[in-house]
Amino acid sequence: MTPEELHELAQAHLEADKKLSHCLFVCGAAACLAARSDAVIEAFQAAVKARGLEESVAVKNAGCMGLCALGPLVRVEPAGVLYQQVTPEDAGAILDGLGGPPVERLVCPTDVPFYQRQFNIVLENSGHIDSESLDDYVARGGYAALAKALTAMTPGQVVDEVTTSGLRGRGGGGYRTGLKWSTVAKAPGQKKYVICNADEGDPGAFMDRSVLESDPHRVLEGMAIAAYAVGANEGYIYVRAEYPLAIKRLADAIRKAQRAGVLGNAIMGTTFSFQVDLRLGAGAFVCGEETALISSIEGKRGTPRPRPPYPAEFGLWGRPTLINNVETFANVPAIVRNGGHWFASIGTEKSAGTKVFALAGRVVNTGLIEVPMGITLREIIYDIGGGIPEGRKFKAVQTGGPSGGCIPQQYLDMPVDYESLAQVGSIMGSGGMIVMDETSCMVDVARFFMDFCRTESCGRCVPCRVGTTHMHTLLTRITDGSATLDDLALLEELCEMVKQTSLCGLGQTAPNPVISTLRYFRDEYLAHIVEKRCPAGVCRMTRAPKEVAV
Amino acid sequence: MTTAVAAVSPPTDDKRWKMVETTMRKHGHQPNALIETLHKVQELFGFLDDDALRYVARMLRVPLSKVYGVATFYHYFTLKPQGEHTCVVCMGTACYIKGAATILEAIEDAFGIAPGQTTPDGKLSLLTARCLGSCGIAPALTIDGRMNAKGDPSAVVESLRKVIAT
Amino acid sequence: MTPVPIPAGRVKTLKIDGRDVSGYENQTILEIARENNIHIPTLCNLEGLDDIGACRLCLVEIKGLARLLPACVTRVQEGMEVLTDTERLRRHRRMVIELLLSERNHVCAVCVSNGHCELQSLAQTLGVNHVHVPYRYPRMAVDATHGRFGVDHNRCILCTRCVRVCDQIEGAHTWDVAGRGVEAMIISDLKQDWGASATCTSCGKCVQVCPTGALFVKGKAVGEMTKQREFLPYLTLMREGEK
Amino acid sequence: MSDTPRMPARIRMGTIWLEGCSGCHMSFLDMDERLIDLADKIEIVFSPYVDAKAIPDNVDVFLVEGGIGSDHDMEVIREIRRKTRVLVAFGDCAVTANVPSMRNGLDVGAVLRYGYEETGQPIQPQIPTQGIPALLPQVLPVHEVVPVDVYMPGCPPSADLIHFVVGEVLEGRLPGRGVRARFG
Repeated sequence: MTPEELHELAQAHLEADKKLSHCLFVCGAAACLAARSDAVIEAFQAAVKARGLEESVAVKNAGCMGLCALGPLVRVEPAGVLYQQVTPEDAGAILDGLGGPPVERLVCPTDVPFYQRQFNIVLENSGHIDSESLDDYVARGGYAALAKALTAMTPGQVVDEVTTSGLRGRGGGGYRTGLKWSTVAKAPGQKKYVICNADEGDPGAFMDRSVLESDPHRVLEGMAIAAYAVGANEGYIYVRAEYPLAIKRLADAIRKAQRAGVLGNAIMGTTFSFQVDLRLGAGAFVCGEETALISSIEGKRGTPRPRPPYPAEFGLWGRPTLINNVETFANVPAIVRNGGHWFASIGTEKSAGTKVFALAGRVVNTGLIEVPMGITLREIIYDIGGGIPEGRKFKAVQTGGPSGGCIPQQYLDMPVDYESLAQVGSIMGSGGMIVMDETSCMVDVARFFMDFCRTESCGRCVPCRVGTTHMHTLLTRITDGSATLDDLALLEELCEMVKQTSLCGLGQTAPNPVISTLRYFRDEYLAHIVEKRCPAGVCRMTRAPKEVAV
Repeated sequence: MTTAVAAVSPPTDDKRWKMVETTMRKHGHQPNALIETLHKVQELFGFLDDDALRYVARMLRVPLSKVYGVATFYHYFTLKPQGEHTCVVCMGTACYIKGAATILEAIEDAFGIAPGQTTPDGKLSLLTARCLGSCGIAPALTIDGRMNAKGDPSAVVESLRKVIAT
Repeated sequence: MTPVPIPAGRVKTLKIDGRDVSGYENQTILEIARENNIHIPTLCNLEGLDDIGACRLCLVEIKGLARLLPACVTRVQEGMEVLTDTERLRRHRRMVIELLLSERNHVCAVCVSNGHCELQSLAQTLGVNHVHVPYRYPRMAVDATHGRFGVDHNRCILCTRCVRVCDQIEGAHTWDVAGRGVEAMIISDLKQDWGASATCTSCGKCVQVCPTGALFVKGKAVGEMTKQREFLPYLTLMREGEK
Repeated sequence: MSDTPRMPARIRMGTIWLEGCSGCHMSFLDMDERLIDLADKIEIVFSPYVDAKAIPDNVDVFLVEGGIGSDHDMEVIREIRRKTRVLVAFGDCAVTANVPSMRNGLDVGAVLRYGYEETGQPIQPQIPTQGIPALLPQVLPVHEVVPVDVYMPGCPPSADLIHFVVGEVLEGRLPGRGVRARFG
């Protein structure tokens, strides 16, 4: 398919859509699927057929529409009506009401902050296209950025555009994407690789899953543009085996893109070729670390190795390799299409663009959101998230997963950007945002993350392997009431040591949840240790000495 | 090298080994296809036994201890046969905050098994996941691959009983 | 092709602990330090085997860098100022030793390697006279099925010297690491009895490179197990010569 | 405990062995003629070497050999700590729990059954319970139960090391990391 044909296809598809009177987008992503949205789709299809509306009403299996807690969600276009908690039985009523006023009892208001405060780049297509349709993606401008890059830009210009955009790695570290690309582009060698890290490992994060399930072509396009920019012809998507739907949609998208000639050999009639293959992760958080991920793609144990040399010079099979995460790649088509300056104008000076967050925990509106950088935590939690349910009191918000920290009340008005989050002892991370109220015990939360880190430690370096185990033991002592103040001192000593001496990021950041909870909630630790009492009432304190037990 | 590969025959004449062989062939029997091949074996047979590991090792020319090292490094792989039905409880942060531990306890109590174990009658295997990526509907769990949203302990135990009875 | 161990490339000058030293650009800080009789403690490192930077004992401070770097895999750079023996490093090194001593069951008094053990001797030189982290006391196995050798997992510190020597020098790859985290352990073949291993050549190199009494020659009493490692740099050199 | 204790002219010393083999006490005696000099400076107020039955108050230095393996050890070590200014973990069993800790990965009941019922050919196999302290689930190093001031590793510590440590304590110094002795 040449760029011209691509354009024609988009036009034709738009024309065809115009012939329809209505289009129903049913969310088929994981959370809504759990609420049996597949049955809803079937019910709509049957109802359309029964009413003989096949020519005028289309039912599409669409991607995430954000409000996961209220699924299954159904969007009706062109009316723009959103329905929540739709059951198969509702299909008839919704169809019969098309053209007229919406079915009131099912309407999910979209003029609320949850939707109004968002700004969609990565999620611009989510819920607006059939996730399995290449045509739908193309009709909304898909692969136009790749066409522009291949026909109107040199690889160097593409790198410059990304550099201008100020895009930073969305996987957690916040490394400048443009700098990474130019390093790989400059690295000597004929053979280079592009890898998409889709091993979304943070417990409490599902941004990448949602993007892959809702808009898989977006990621493929981003990867192809990156490959062109750095001079690679082969790429891998390393995706979690626990995401079967994402795997299926990616595999399907790769096949369709190759058939359409927007991926594979001689893309869009140019001399540029780019082959993409999937590699399945197998349940190892540490494989989110670049060198471990490479080791895993090579079919080995996912143990990290010391850096330098960095993958940009010495990566997959020893070749220069570019690794970015799903959300980073998903930003690229929009940057190339609209220009780096456009992207840089969104967000803050040092943290450009938007960030997708998975909002979960003790908050009214749980789901997926995309907001401009620089928005405050309060706006996210109270305006978009609708606040804390059941009249409870906010205690902390956790960002960055097991490598991040818990941010207390006093920083709610802080802007969300890489630097501010780091300043208060957390990190941007990949986008998990877990809200906690007074029913959460911060020591228990720290113990939860340490349990995660010790089971996910690869076991190669001593501080991480044994240190996380001991820290978990000490935190368990605190939560069962048997700890002393010496144990607390030792815990702090281990935090410092493991942070400074571990081989890779997993170990170096494993103490963060403990450090941040100690920083803001030391009184909770002391209540457990000295008074043998859990203020939140979570810990059972079963080994507390009897004379002081409450 | 090809002769050595040709000399190896599958552990049994089960037709599924042909599909395993197809996966290996797709990757040119390269040692780096190890993880992909193990995924295939587990998908088809439900677990990885010594015979399977030995076969894959010979076919891909990977040392036995390396195959074993890989199979045990990744928690997605299991060396033990699973029960007829599988329940995976998500222990991700959002689910934990919303009481996943209580659900897990209820299942453990009701069926007398700990995570990683299978009931003596081979009906139910209980597993935990670090995150199912369904935090918006926490606490989440899957029963035979089907996602179950906003679980509550007694309801989950009830639906598990139903699944096992069928 | 230039053999890797032979120092090559440009000459770099740097400072280690305030002393002016120089080395080739493909040499590591550890190599240059050793050439200059500056002692940096190591455990997973062994001359003749690839370095993995895992034990973290050889971490050093580099002026202008917040991060500590492992001397065994960090190449020298012009103008580098390296500190190998600061109070911070001493503290971390003691903790590494304590972590290892607490991880499994190291009972020096009844060990074949008592008096010839690298872990024991490092504890002494680094001033670890007790362990203030909690002992784990895991239940570990002893495999005595091999005709000449034994492996006592209680004493294993997972340095993987045995895995590397078996793979890189002997070429048998009988050993590897199974599991992960604190559950990781050294296994032969499909975690079967060592004596039943189809791949083991009984060469004994793994036993000789093991820093503790985890791998030993059968029939040795307490303190009798001394290890011979001269073969390793020698073998490596011969092989490079043949390339 | 880090305060440097000021020692009287003749210090009151206790020694005890808990879960240990008495080897450290033998090594103490290996100081040979140096013991004569020490006798002028030390008064042994409680020890297997002397006849005291109860742990006296106001002990300046206590050398504790052995780990904490029974409920009786637990009581005794707490009493010693209460009555002692400088507590020395004397030898590997006290410092690391050493050989006695080799049962720590096993179940106590199983260890007792194996020892009293399953090995050898006992005539009337039974596990003694009366008048005997109950074993703890695990043998612990002394410092996991009470604070320790000086660690003296070794199995046993050499007479020279014991002489050095006792000498330091007599001078009112806590040697800390200055004790560079080998485990085992």
